[in-house]
Formats: sequence, C-alpha cells, structure tokens
Amino acid sequence: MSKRSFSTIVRMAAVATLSLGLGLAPSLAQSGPALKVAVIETLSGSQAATGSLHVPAAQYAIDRLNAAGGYNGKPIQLLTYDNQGTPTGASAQVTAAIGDGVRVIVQGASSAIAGQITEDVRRYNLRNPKQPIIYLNSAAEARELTGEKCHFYHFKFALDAEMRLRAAAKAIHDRKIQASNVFSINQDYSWGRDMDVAIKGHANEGGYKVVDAVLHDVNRIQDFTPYVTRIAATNADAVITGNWGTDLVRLMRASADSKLKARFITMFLDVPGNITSAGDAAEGHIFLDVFNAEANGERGIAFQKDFLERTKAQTLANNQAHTVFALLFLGEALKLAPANGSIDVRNIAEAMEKVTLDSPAGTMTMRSDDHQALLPIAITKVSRDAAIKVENSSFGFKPLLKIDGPDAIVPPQSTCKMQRPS
Amino acid sequence: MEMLSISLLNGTIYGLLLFMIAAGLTLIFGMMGVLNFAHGAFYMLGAYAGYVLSARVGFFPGLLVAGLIVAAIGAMVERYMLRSVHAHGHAHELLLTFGLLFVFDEIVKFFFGYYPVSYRVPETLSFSVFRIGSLEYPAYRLFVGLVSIGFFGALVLILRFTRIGLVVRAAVHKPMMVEALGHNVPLVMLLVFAVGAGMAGLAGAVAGAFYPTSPAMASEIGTIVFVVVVVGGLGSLGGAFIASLMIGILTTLMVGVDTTLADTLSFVGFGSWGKDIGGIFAVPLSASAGTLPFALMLMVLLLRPAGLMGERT
Amino acid sequence: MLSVHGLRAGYNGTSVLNGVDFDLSGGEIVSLVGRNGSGRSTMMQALLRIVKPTAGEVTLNGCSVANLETYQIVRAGLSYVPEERLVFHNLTVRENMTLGIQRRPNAVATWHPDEFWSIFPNLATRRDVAAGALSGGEQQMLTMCRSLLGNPDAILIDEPTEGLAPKIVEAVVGLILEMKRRGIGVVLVEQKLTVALEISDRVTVMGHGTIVFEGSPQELCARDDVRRKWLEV
Amino acid sequence: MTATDLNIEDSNRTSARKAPGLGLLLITGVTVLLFTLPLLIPPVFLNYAIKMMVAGLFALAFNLLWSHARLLSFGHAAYYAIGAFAVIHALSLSERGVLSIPTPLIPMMGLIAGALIGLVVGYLATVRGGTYFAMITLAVGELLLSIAPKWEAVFGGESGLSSMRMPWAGLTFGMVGEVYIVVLIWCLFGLVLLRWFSATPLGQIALAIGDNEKRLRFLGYRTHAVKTVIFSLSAAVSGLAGGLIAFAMESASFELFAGANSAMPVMHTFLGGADVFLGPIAGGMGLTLFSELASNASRLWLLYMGVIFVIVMMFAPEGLAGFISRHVKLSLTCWRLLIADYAVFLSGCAGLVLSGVWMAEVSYRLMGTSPIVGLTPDGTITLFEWTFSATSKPLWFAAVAVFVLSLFGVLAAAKRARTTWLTIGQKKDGLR
Repeated sequence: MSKRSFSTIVRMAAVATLSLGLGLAPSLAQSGPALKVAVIETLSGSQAATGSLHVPAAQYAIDRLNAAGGYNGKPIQLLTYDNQGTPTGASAQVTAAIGDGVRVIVQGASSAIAGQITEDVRRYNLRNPKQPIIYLNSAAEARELTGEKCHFYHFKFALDAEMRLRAAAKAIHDRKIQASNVFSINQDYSWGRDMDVAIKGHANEGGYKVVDAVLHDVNRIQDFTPYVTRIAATNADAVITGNWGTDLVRLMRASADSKLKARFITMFLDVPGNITSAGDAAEGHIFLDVFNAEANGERGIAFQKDFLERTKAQTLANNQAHTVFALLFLGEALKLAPANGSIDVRNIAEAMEKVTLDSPAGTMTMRSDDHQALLPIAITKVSRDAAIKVENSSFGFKPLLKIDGPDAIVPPQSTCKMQRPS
Repeated sequence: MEMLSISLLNGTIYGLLLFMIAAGLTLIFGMMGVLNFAHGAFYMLGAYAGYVLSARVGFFPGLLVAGLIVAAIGAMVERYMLRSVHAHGHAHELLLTFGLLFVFDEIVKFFFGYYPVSYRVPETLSFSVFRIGSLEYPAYRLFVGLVSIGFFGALVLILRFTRIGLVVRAAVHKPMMVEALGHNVPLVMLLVFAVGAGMAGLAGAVAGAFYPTSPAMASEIGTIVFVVVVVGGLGSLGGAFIASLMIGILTTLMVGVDTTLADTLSFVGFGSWGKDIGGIFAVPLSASAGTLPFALMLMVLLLRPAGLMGERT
Repeated sequence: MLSVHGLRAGYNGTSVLNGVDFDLSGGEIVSLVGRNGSGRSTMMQALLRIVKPTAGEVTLNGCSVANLETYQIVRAGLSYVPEERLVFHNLTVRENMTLGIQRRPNAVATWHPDEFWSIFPNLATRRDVAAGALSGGEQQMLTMCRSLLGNPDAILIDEPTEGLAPKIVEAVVGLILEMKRRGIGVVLVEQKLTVALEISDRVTVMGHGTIVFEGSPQELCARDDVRRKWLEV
Repeated sequence: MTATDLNIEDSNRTSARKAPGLGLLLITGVTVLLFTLPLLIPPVFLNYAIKMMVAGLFALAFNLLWSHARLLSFGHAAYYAIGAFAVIHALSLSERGVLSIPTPLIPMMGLIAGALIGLVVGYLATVRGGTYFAMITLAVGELLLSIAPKWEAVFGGESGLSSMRMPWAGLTFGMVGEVYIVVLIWCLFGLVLLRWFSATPLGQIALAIGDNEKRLRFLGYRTHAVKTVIFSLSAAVSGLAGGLIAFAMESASFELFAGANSAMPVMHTFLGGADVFLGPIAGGMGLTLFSELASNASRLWLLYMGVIFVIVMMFAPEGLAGFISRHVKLSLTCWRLLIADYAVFLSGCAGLVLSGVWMAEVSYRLMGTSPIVGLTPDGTITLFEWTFSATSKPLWFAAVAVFVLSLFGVLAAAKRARTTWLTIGQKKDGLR
C-alpha cells in the first residue's frame, strides 16, 4: 500500500466524517518525521471520569517538551484516542494509532486496558522488530504488568499494592500515622486482592495487627453502612483500603455518618469529586501517592500552579501527575537518543533506562530489570492546614512523610523474564 | 446482639429506599406491561434536581420540587414517546426506555460533568439519634426511612380508598377492561407513570444527599430495582415492599458472614476440592453481597416466576 | 340509536370485518350468530374502538364516535360485556361493581347496585370476597351487572351463556329481558342458537366478515340454506 | 388470533426473510470484494472491518432468538465472553504446544463453548417467555459478570488473559490482512449456518413459536426443546463472534461480560431492523463504524447514539434497514410523485443533524464540564477546522434558524409523503 493511496483514503474518511457532522475528524496521519505520541484512554461511557483526566495532563507535558525544542527538529505531536472503556476498543485504537504513525503510546487509567495494550505492543514489536512501539504505563497498577507480562518496551510509572503498603507500613512504623489495629476492606478482584495480601503481608514491618479483612463486589454496593458496622465491631483504629471511585466515597461517607472513629488509609482520594462528595468525612484521613506539591516545597507548588493555570483544571490528580512525569521522563530519554532525521525507537527505549529525571516530585530513574520507574511516595493527611486546598473545599493534602524512589519501590518480581532486543 | 439489631435497622432502611424506587417501576409494569429501563435514570435525575434546587429554594422544598420535576419529565416521556410507540408492541416500548437511559445518562454528564457533585445532608438533619457501641446513628437515615414509609402509607391509602386508586388497582391487571367500563385509562396511565417517576425522583433527591450524586447512579440502582420488582412479583406493590426489605436486610446481614461455598462443601467432604477449584467456591459470602440479589432473582424466576406476591400467569 | 355503516376492521393488516351495515333501536334485542372467526367479536370490539376500524361510520344517538376513545364511547352510552368474563380477580365483588358506575343523566334506564344485590343474593352475600373466588356463573352475573351500572343506552354482550349451567343461563336470560324492558338496545353474540332464537327480536348471521342474513327468528328458521351454509358445522 | 391470521402472518415473516431475487451475481460480487479488501484498504480500516463483521455476526446470532421465537435476551454478553475465553485458552494451549489445532480453526472453540453453555442456560431460560425470559437472561449475565473477576484461574483477573496466534501452514497470522480473512471466512460460515437453520423444518417450527406457541404445543410439538435448540445455536454463534474477537485481539478479560456487550447486539439489531435478515448485520456494522469514527471525533458521541436510537424506535420501529427497504419498495412505482418530498426530507434531516450537532458541541464547550474539550482563552472554538467565537449571536441565530426550518421541512415532507401513499393505496384498493 503506497503512502499516497493511504492518505487519499484518510482524506476521504475525513471528508465523510465531516459531512456526517461529527465534529473534528480523528487526527490522522501526515507523513513527516515528527514524533507522534498517542493517549489511548477511556473518554466516553461510565469510566470516562478517570480516563479523561489523562488527556490535558499529556497535553501539558507535550507542550513543555515542545517549548524545549520538541524532537527531531519538529514539535512532538499528541494524538488522542477513545478506547470506549473496553480492552476490545483499546486494541482497535492501538492499531489505529500505529496506522497513524504513532511510536509512543501513553495510557494508565485502567489495568484491564493496560493489560490489552501492553500485550498488543509486545506482539506488535515481536512481529515488527524494526519499527517497535513504546508503551508508557502511567497509572495502571496491576502487578503482572511488571511480572509475567513485563517486556522491554513497557515502562511503568505507576505504583502497585506492595509499594503502597510498604510506604504505609513505614509511616505507621515511624509513628507518622497512628494505627495498631487495622481493618482491611477491598474490592473483590485482582487489585483489591493484591491490596488485601499486601496489607496482611506488611503487618510486621509496620507493627500493626490486621484485626479483620473483607472483600466486596466492585461498584455494586449502594450502602456501605453494614461494612462500617463490621469495622466498628472490631474496634479497629485504622482502615486500609484500595477502593476507588464511588466505592471509596460511599465507604467514607457511610463511616462519617456513623461517626466511625477509625482513620482511613486510602490510595485514590485525590481523584476529582472525591473530596467534594466526601465532604467533611475526608478530614483526617490518609492518602498516599507519588506527588504532593507541599511535600516538594516551592518547586512542587510552582509546578502545580503552572499545571492548573495551563490546563484550567481545578485540581492536579496524581494519575495526571504520573502522566506528566512519564512524558517528561520520555523527554529526558529523547535528549539522550537524539534523532538525526529518522526516529529510532529502540534507541529511545534503551535511553529510558539511563535517564535520571529531576521531577517536581523528586528524582526518578528506571529499573532495567522490569522497567518499573523508581518513584518517590508522599504520605499525606487530609487537613485544613494544607498549603494548597483542593476543589474549593477547606481541605488539602498535608504531607506527613516522603519516601525516595529507591526506598519506596519493592524489588522486581521473579516472574518477569524480560527479553532484551538483540 | 446490638450489632444484629443495628444491622437489621440498616437493612430495613436500605430496603425502604429501594422500595421507594421500585414502587413506581412495578406499578408501571403492571399497567403497561413495560419494564421501564429508564427508571434508574429518573432516580438519578431526581438527585441532580435536588442538588440544584436545594441550594436555591432550601433543602426540603427542593426535595419536593425535584420530585415534581421528575414527575413532569415522566409524564412527558409517557405522553409523547411511549404512547406513540405503544402500537409497535412491548418490545419496542422497552427498547425505547433503554435508549432513554443512555440519553439521560449523557445529558447529566453534559450539564454536570463526570464527577460526583457536592450534594449534602442539611445541617438540620446532620445529628445522631442514638449510639450503639462506638457508632452513632445518623438522623438522616431515619429520615430516608420515614419518607419512604410515608409514601408507602400514602400510596396504600390512595389505592385502597379512592376511586382513582380503585381504577389503578383494576388497571394493573386488565387495563382494556377498565377502559371498556368508561374510565379514562390513558390518563390514569399517564398519572401512574408520572407518580412512579416522581417517586423515583424524590428517592433520588433524598438519597443523593446521602450517597454521592454521580452519573453512575442510574445504572447502579437500575439493575437492583429490577431484582426487587421481579422477586416481589411484577406489578405487585405489596410484593415489591416485601422484596425490598428482604433484599435490604439480606445483603446487610451477609456482610458479616465469612463462610465460603467450599466450607459448605466440606460438610459433605469436598472442602479441599472446592478450595482447589478456587473461583466462586473460595469467595466468602460477605464478598457476594452485591451478587446475591441476582442469584435470588434467578431462583425466583425459575421456581416461582410470579414472584412472592404476583398474580400467577 | 346505534347505527353502523360500512365498518371495516382487522389485525396487523389482515382484514376481519369487510363492510358491515347494522342498526339497533332502543328496547330491541339483536343476536349476532355465525361460526368462529366470522367476525362477531371483532365487530363488537370495533364498535368500541378497542380494535381500531379502518373504514366505516358508527353513530350513537345520532353522534359520530369516529374521533372518540373507548372510554368516551362507553360514557356516551354504549357498554360492553366481553366474552372472557373479565372480572378483576384481585378486587372484591363490591369493588368490581363500583368500577362500573358511571353517571349518565340522560340515560334511557338507570341501575343501582342495590337492585343487583336483591336480584342476585349470591353476589350480595359475597360482596367482600375477591371476585376471583366466584364461580363462573357468578362471575358472568358480576360482569353484566358491572356493565349495566354504566347506565348504557345500548349494550354489547359477548357469549354470556358459554359454559354455564342451565339454571344460570335462565338467570342471564332474565337479566337480558329486563334490559329490553327498560328500553336498552341489546346486541348479543350467542353460541346457543336456541337461546338466541328464543329471546331475539332480530337475528343477524355473519360470515366472512359481512352480514349474510338479517331477519326475525322465524324467518331464519324457515331458511335451511342459510343455516346450512353459515351456521352448521 | 384465528388460524387464517396465523398463516398470513407466517408467510409475511418468511417472505421478508427470503433472499431478494437480485441473484447470485450480487452475492458473488460482494464476496469477491470482501476477500480482496486487504489489498484495497490500510490495516486500520481492516481492523475496523473485523470489528464490524463480528458485531454484525453477534447481532445476527442474537436476532435468531428474537426473529424466530420472539425471545428478547438481555444477557448475550455471557456467551460472547465465554466464546472469547474458550478461544484464548485454546490459543495459549497451542502456543505452549499442548494442543495442536490449526490456528485458523481455533475460533471453532468459541462456537463449541457457546453451544454448550447455551444448551444449559437455554434449557433453564426458555421455560419462561416474554419479560420473564428477558429477566432470566439478564440475571444470568449479571451473575457471570460478578463471578468472572473473582475467578482468576479461568478469567485471568483484571488485566485478563492473552496469547499469541501461532504460525500455521506458512502463514504467520501476524498481519491484520491474514486475521481479516480468517474472521471473514468464519463470519460467512456463521451467516450461512444461521441462514441454513432458518430454512430447516426446525427453523420453520421455531418461526411459528414466535407467532403462537400455544397452538404449536397443542399440535404436539415440544416447543421447549425447540426453543432450547435455537437458544443454544444463538449462543454458539455469539460464542463464535466472541471467539473471533479474542482471536483478532489475542486476549480476553472479564470486561467482556459487561452489560454493555449485552446491550450491543440489542441496539444493533433493532437499529438495523429485526425482521429483515440483513438488518442486524447492517445495524452491527453501521453502528460499529459510527462508534469507531465518532468516538475519536466527539465527546458527545454516546449522546448522539442514544438520540438516534430513540428516534429510530419512535419513528422507524422496523429499523433503518426495514425503513429504507419499505420506502424503496413503496416509491419505486411512483417516485415521480415523491421525489420532491424525499429531497426536502433528506436535506431537512441533514440540516437537523448539522445544526443540532453544532449547537450540542458548542454548548458542551460553553458548559465547561469536560476536562478534555473547552474554549480557548479568547472564547473561540475550532470545529471542522473552522474557528469562531462560541457566543457569536449571528452564528447561534443561524443555527437555531436552520434547526427550526429543517424541523418544519422534515415534518411537512413526511406528512405530504404519507398523504401521497394513502391516495395511491386507495387507488389500488379501488382497482381491486
């Protein structure tokens, strides 16, 4: 298939789309040596809430890279694709992106979709070793992505249950968080189970006792009061949960309504709408993730301000910060692997292992064994004293403790047998 | 013991909330033979209307107006959409409501975005009624229960003691015959649809202040209300009442039980086999509180399709 | 009182009534007879617009009913007793009766529930029982009384004696004659030819969706050819 | 309903499904075109074509139940997903060398798995009809959806299971073109299978079940057994469809069980037209293409889809394919009388779509509720590569005017066309 006939079809499709009145045609291929980066996220349907956040974040990062000169003498292009919330949709969009000449794919809102994309990228690279694709996983936390499913072109900028619990255990051990009797409540699927295992596994390290644990159906529980009753019955003083979305907000609302004394240690409290809808219920609870502006001093605060100004967003959620860091990290790799007219993705991928990114969250490097980024973790508390308030509320995330990358990230899994390109 | 009684109370109140939504659905089904897929959307619209209005006209008037607005939307849907599709059969009416669910979902996202909105319980009702152990019991929960009981009472009184109630009770089973006796059944259907939608809307306005108000609420509550209506018997208000309480209490109590299917198998000596298989056999009951209603619905449909109180078909 | 001209109707594009002309005056009993599928029940439903006619005119007391809904036709004075004895099983006998009541100031005859309680003591004693618990005969009585409470000028009765014991058939016939006495026009679909011939003023034979014979019971008795072609199995 | 009604209805429904007499030529032409498609279009579009064909096949399988036995299933995702997992397990067995099935035959596993599960579920579900049947299928679907994520050994947890197609007979199955051909052959196989079934005596009995089941039972047919068989066949072909998707994506995850996948064939079928054989295929392919193109173009595409669905249900209940074919048939004889109305109607529709979409897109940006689309700092919008001010009064006035005018045009044209048909219909009646 010649390039010419391809672009004719593309143009025809674009015209057809226009005449159908569907708004902008998908950003389609134009021949040229600019580096193309694709965001393949869930932009419609019930999971669009998290997926959509990644787009402005990626745009922000790409704008920064382009302000610094782009790559190969051209601005880096950002294309966005809607995976419609399903792995099937994601798979089609990966093909579409590759067809449009994309060399780097960024995604992270869902582990299910990450599982599809990383496998699609792995298989594509096996079949097209000369023209490989890089997959930057910004926030998908499933452990098998750097375990059984790890491969050379997948780079993970997300934490996972073990890392989060290791950080939490350290904070408990260091008395930054008061927790001696811990209740574990999680969603009953692989993520929640990983959390459950991690909570129990880090008990000795953190010097706490797991008094009871429960798993529940994902996104099906309307009323969490029964669980709150069960928590109260154990006299737990802390609840560790990997819940996200409405499962998290409902759990916190139900416990606040019943004036449950236990402190919540959460993983996804900073997603927009959570603090708003949790209201006063959120106060005093713990949240931990990679980036906290206040924990990184003036530089962190300046970064957050700049981000909010440029994206017109109300908050900077951590999954957005992950996306920004992943792309800034890529930007460093691009500096180490300059293109001379043509883009060599393998060079870029190899350069990724050599990068040391001095990010607004702290220093980040890439572990070559499993391509897990060594990310710092900030442990914070929802408080009225925080320097930056979120979502027009009177609360913000006040840092309690910051752990540097090498200490935060757990050792590579033995299941990862990464084959390096020869 | 204290925990058991508080669980019973919690389950009852959750059940009462389910009933408020299910009541309209079951009446509509009885009269029109249509399972209204958009019913969950009325619940969601109620919550958003409550959120918008309570900030402007005060919380309690806001609830009322929200219910009325949703009732008006319901009336329009019946009058201008369902009625014109009626001639093409029940399947098309059902599919129309299915399409409406989509549209309402997207419209809410259009105006209010993807994220939960900040709709809160008013100060006057955010106090605790009593304490059990270390837990305090929020007054608002009781308020939810009271509103639902109030509506149940009012519905029963209207249906039992007024002429229009009599017409509705008759029309639930044989609408054509009621019309052949000279009653304006199309108008009655419109009213029932509007009242059903309004009750779901009011339930949404009341519950939305308590559970978060988000675009996901329509589909989440929609399926569980179907279960209530089927288990209670399609078209039966009393059945819906009992089924709501049953599902509310059952799911609440199950949270405290950690027995697995494999444990049950070990009574007959297959325990280790069950654990080896894993999957559903290793899931404790407490993790299946969200699944249980569907298993219950399936059982009812296969064993006693008329439901608890439905007329045998 | 009731006048029908060129009435056509059917289901899903299939024609069942192919142009019926028909008249009924007050105090007259007209029987519709014919084989299954000849269109008798469809005609009744088309008169009430339960089945929407595709063509034809129907006037009731001189007014066209073409733009009326079923319930409006009933309120205008045309009642209907369907074949399947559609009592409301879940309602009590009294409630079933109450549902039938319509005020019609200009009606040719008025009825009151108390009358029926005295005519049918069986129903009276079981006033507060769910109608579903009644026997078939009692249900038939109930449906007829219920429709009469609408104080109609004309009434359409579909198969009132089907499956009833002889004694109850007598009671049904008695009630129909009482309607006639009070000046109501009655259209009767009746399977039992003997009953139909006994009480009718006129008999109308239907076949293939049209009226194939019209005349007095005696005239029908005299026409062997009509009976053989359109009535006997 | 009387016996004569039944016969007439019967023949109507069967004749609607009989192949139009356009002859083998057209079929051969289309088939040849389908097989040469990989040479004509780039991989991206081939990939869309795969999804479109599978969606069409899935809708057709779903519609087997509806068009024959008038059974409405709301849980077909279950069989779709189980077919997909069967294929993924077979693929990974063959990848590990445990099982040696020729790669292109692996989708067969989806068919078999679907048939088996369909036999069990179908036996239970078809005991009831109507709404109860719909609710049983819904309940089964929801149960499997809640069990699947908990059963990691079989369904692979959150990120699912994946495998790789192994080379066979000199083919690598690494190119989209090769996969497309395999999927195409299987889809044609499924199509022929369903077509063939409709023609068998069993298919004819199944067809009669939809009209009057009681009558058949009185005639001594074991309708439950018949319904179980068609349910199983429907599930089998749905399993094949799921299997083909898994084959093409080389992976499967529990999200395949999600309610959206049950809703998909329902919407495709009724949007396309349930009583036209090609209706579900047209609906499946059309809506899939729409979603692929529209989802990248607009954040409001689900709203448009919902609105389209509602409008079709209200004004073209026989589905788009049914609507179009009826109009073509009606107007072939008298197109001269109708052409002006059709022209007004179609341009009115175009006006409605353009102005409606414009207003929706612009107000969505003005609302500012989406984190993705919004206004530029100076309050302008770029749509169709055209930059304008979002609050420009003349533009809004023009949009509203176009909308209102188009609406009137569409309504007037529809009314006139209806009157024309009625007069023509009456003339025909008079001739008879």
